[in-house]
Amino acid sequence: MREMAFLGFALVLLGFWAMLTRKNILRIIIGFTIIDSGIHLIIVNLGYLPGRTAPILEKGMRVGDLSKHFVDPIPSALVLTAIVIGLAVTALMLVYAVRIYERKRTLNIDKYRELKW
Amino acid sequence: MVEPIYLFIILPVAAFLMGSLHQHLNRWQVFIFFTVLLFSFYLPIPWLIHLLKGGSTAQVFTAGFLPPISINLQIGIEEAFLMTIINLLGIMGAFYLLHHFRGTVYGPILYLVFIMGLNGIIMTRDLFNLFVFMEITSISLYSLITLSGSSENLTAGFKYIIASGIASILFLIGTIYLYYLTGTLNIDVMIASGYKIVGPAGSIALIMLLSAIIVELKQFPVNGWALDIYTASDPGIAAIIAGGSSSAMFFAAYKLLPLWSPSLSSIIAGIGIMTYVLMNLMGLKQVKANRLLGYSSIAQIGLLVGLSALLLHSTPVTGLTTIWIILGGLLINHLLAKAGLFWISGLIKGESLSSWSVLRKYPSLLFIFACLLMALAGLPPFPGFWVKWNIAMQLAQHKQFLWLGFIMLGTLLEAVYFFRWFGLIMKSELTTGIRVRISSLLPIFTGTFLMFFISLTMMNLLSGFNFNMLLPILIATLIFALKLIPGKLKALMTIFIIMFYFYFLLPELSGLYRLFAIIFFPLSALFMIAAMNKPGYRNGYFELLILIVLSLGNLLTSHTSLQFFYSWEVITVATYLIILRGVKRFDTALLYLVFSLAGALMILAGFSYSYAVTGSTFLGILGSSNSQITIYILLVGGFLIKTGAVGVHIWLPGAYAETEDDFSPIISAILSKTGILGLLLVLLLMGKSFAANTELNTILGWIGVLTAFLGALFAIFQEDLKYMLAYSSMGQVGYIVLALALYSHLGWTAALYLAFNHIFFKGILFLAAAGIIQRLGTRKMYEMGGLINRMPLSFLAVLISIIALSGVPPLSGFGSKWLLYNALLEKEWYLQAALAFFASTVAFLYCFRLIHSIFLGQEKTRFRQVKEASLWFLIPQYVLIALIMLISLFPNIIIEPIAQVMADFIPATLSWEGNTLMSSLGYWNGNVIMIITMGVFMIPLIGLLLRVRSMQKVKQFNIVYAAERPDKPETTHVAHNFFPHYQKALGFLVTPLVSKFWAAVSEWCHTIAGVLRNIYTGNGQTYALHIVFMVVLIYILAGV
Amino acid sequence: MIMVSFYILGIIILLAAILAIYARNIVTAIISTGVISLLVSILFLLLAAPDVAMTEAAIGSGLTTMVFLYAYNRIRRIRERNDG
Amino acid sequence: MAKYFVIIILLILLFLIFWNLQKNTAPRNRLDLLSSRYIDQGPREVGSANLVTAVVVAYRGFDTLGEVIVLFLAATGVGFLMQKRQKAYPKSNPASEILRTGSDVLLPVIILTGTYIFLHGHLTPGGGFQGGVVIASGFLLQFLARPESRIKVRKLHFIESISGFFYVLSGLAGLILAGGFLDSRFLPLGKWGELISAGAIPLIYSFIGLKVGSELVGILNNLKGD
Repeated sequence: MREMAFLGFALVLLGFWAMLTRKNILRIIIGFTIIDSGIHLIIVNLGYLPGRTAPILEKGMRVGDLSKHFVDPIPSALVLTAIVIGLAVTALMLVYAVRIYERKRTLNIDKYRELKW
Repeated sequence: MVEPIYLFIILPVAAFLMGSLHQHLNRWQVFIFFTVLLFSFYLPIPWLIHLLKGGSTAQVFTAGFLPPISINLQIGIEEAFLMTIINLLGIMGAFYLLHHFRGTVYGPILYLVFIMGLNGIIMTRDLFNLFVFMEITSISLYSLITLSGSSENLTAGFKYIIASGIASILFLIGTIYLYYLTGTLNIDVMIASGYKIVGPAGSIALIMLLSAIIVELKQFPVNGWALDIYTASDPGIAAIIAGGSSSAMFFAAYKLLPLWSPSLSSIIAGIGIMTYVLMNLMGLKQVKANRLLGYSSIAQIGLLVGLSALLLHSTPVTGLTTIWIILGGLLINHLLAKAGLFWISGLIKGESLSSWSVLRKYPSLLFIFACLLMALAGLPPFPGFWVKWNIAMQLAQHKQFLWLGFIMLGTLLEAVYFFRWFGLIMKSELTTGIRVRISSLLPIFTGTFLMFFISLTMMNLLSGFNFNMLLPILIATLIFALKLIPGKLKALMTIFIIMFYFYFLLPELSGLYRLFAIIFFPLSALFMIAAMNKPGYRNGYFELLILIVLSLGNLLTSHTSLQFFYSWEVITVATYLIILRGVKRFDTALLYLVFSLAGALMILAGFSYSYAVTGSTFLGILGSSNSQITIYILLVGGFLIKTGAVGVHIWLPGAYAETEDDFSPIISAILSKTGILGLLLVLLLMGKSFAANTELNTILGWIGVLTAFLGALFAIFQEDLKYMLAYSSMGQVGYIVLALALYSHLGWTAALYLAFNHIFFKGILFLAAAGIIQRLGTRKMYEMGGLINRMPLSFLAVLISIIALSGVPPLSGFGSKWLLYNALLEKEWYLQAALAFFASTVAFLYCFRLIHSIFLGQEKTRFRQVKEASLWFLIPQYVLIALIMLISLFPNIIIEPIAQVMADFIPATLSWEGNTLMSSLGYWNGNVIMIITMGVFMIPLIGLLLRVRSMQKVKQFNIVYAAERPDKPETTHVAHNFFPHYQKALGFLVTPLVSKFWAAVSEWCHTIAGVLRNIYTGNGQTYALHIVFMVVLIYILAGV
Repeated sequence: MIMVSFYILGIIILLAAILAIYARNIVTAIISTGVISLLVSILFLLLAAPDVAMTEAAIGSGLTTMVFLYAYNRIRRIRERNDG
Repeated sequence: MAKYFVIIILLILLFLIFWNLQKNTAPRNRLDLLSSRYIDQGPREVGSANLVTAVVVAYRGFDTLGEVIVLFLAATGVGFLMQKRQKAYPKSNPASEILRTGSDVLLPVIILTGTYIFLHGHLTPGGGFQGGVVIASGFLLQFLARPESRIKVRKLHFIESISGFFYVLSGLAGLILAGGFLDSRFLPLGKWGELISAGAIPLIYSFIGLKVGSELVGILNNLKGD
């Protein structure tokens, strides 16, 4: 569905907006998870074919002729991996946020500029 | 052979188990850690051997299905090679980090998984699996970066996560759309079904994927975060990032190369090479060591990326092995050298560049450091040199001259900041603060040793094993190892070795080469007698001298341009090091190096152009008819820099004058002739039909005569004795260039005769200067005076040499000038002849000043007690005087062989009648002139010598400053500002326009670098914005 | 029917995203992010991907939100200790 | 302000790129060869009724290994980053009695549910990851109910390690007994649709579920603080 893809891209852009403009690093991380959701939506949508069902066999289905009835399972499989990776990255970012706050007592990304040039 | 899949079984299992069992494992933990790493290092080696023997690339299937149904891994020769070196780096890096890993189980686990991830990136043939492995390496790095736990660690790491996070988003979008278009995730199948990647959707998907890879490869401008990582993280981690993850990511990019459309791959080439140039430019402004290494790392990867796109994609592939040598060699050179430098940085406590001066206390570490810098700068005998050579040859063959130019610019900039750093280390104040651990040293030494080994292999592959090319380095290293031999003994050994080598070399040489061998070997051995004078060990000095002189021999025996260039660069580096040893300020030596390297790059460009048109590196063929002008300009330009021609001479006075007193004669008299050799070879080998007739020779002639004139002019206004001699050298070599440019038998005979003569008298002058300076402790001429009583032998030597120099009868200088003017008139170059004549007059002025200011005039009270110069200085001087006398009396013993040699190339116009030399314009009998003039000359000389003992009375009111106290007492001396009237008349000619020009060039480079690097604001959000900007930019450039 | 629910969900998702970016209170923002994931997982069901829906609901809206809250809690406690 | 302007312009351009990307993507009306093959052959080849599971565990099992490693890395990384944490934060307020009792009652139920999910991964939606998350959420409830309680970290690590170990071991069994590393067919495929079927998929998913669950509990425990 085209609309679904645009919703996904809209989420990606909103996430980018948060990442690029918000100063609080927690918001930046939020932006990152929003982008992630958007991407997942885009990927799953690419595997979708209108009018088809989830690729799970049920009793009574005839094996061997199902590729006309099911949606693509590959994007789903990829998204599963992507979600888990997203969780891992988010968790690490948050731990970073905690540790940085411990050191610098601020969550403002503009204040983390001791390294430059 | 172990199936590579076991890498992904054993490493995770070890990591999983270490997590829970560490309490039970205790000390075994380290053992397991290293066993697993060793296993991963061992695994690809049998494969590499198997594949090198011609075995076929192996596929590893997972899940029991064939690709593309399931994910497959591939181990081909490139994979095996890269895995071997990366896993080796893994072990060395782990060893280095060992002390960090004590007491934590998390560190080793993360490290193991990181290494596994790198191997996965290299082997996998599935696009999404590549993404997973990229995430594995980055996520393990996110944690490893915080190893030392500083707040910079954390903020830099956070910027990394943001950048890398955006990269993975882009990668995912690209991947999924490519899957949508091609119906597969397998890279090979995807490449095969590239026809399905069409239209805007296909291009955009590729752009997304490409952008992600460019971010991961840290290319300009999306690399601010990477610089922070290199700066902030523990050097051990920075080493594996710079070496390991960059290399693995490069390989991922390399795998995907066939996917890109031509326009995208030219964008990649552009980004890569721009990264190389701009990062090296910005490196100029850097004062923090680790950040500088970061800039250099990124630059090197940029070069790799750019070259892989240029050579493998947009142009037809020829000579694949050569390209692999380039890419593989560059990779391994960068990996080992950069890791080594980062490891050294971990030993040093300060973070500024100058804090590395502590390395001076550890000569072996300093040696390693110098080796690593030279490797990165692409100098022999390291892998980088062979790579540089091949890059030039390949790019020229592919007609990518613009890119070649950019790459050379980048190389030069990199050399500038690296060797400025080296100079800083050698010359700045000694700092304390180093922590040396054996576990840290081991990987550093192993890495450097490996580099030598690899360089040998590459040499083997490229030019065939040539023992002669290695011999100078071997002998020099051997002597260097014999540290505790006293300097005098080493000097003797050096002379002996040089003469011995000469003895073996001479039969191999003929004609012209034989003449140059005589210049290079016995004469430099003669000059080295002076070195006996200095006490102490002088570590490094003799080793480098041997290296230089023996390499000069190799220059003469070179058959290919590669051999020639190799020896040329060895000489350049060794000379730089020897100058740096002697000078007080490092920028003198740096100036020498930068100009020499620029010259070398021009020579390289010339050779590569010649290779491009003839397909051969054989020195006998330099270019074919349609490209000769370019080759001529490049090669002659390069060699002119070496001779110190006007415009590019600014390195010369400092290098000649500031270096050690007993090296000055060698560099100014002998090493300046390498440029002459080069010019002569170019003119000879370009083919007569072109080289004899080209109008460019006229320009060359003008450059020569202007150099002669301005050199002499600069010399007369110097207060410093050695600077005066240095400028004089510049001028004298100018005459030689002028004579060469004539391209006539007479001219070339004159050139070589001038060359010999120059060696004789300039040798004497510099040696005499060395003797005087040693006794007086000053180089200022106005502080000297009246030394004729104290140093009569030196006086006599200087007197004879300036007679030889100024070209008045009866000494050999007259003969050389006579030949030169004959040759000029024969060619009808009247204007040049007039200017050359005028220059000789100017030369006379400084000669006069030499005698007057130093030896005549009032004796200074503080120098009442000085003794005659040391015997070791006088011996070579008097041998040279004997030679001058000999060739003055019997000019034919030297002119005849020269004329004969030259007659091989150009029909002779000179003839002999007994001792009389006949040219078309006149005749010259050395004996007669000698005897007549001697008579005229000796009488006043004897009178002078008799009268000079008595003091001269000074009139009472002979003071300039009547009532005022002079602010600088020395300026009251008559010998100061000796030629004020001439200064008024000709002074405008010596305004340092050229120095100003080059200073402005340098300043502009630094300013641009300073402005450019402002994009690295230190703000993670700005870096994220750069990425978005780059995506948009690539989209626009690709013209979707 | 599907389209109608899609549009409603889509609009709510976008609003929640804006709330997540601009809400004063960071906890509100975190919760909104969780809501986005939850609603997106419903969209996954509409797209015939129940596996993904489950994962997104469990990980995206459940676990990630909790990790967020815990992290924020720690930050808050550091701040309190610092003030106190 | 200029910065915002630049960002807006860039994001608009980025949006145009996305627009161009999506607009030019032809809608799909049939599946490609590869996915058709998975759907048509999957039930027979690997015996899994849930074809997403077939792809995740069998065909692209190597990705899943990577995924498990990523989560493991996250857990290790969180532990690594938190190991130098500063102690002695103010205690949080104790939870209400209802929550405590409720969570005590719910915990076994939630764990059972999680187990069900990963055991039925080859039949119904869900699998190891989802089941693991559900189990972790049970412990999360415990953390909320009893902030002062400590879980036995060593036991947790043990479960995590051992399940990971066995997961890789089952992959190795595939290499030795069946077609390749992570081949799930070293156990009999059985009849599709039954609990004991699909070769080793339920086994693999159980290991993954345990590993994921214990890792997530570990992450939460580390973040929770003392």
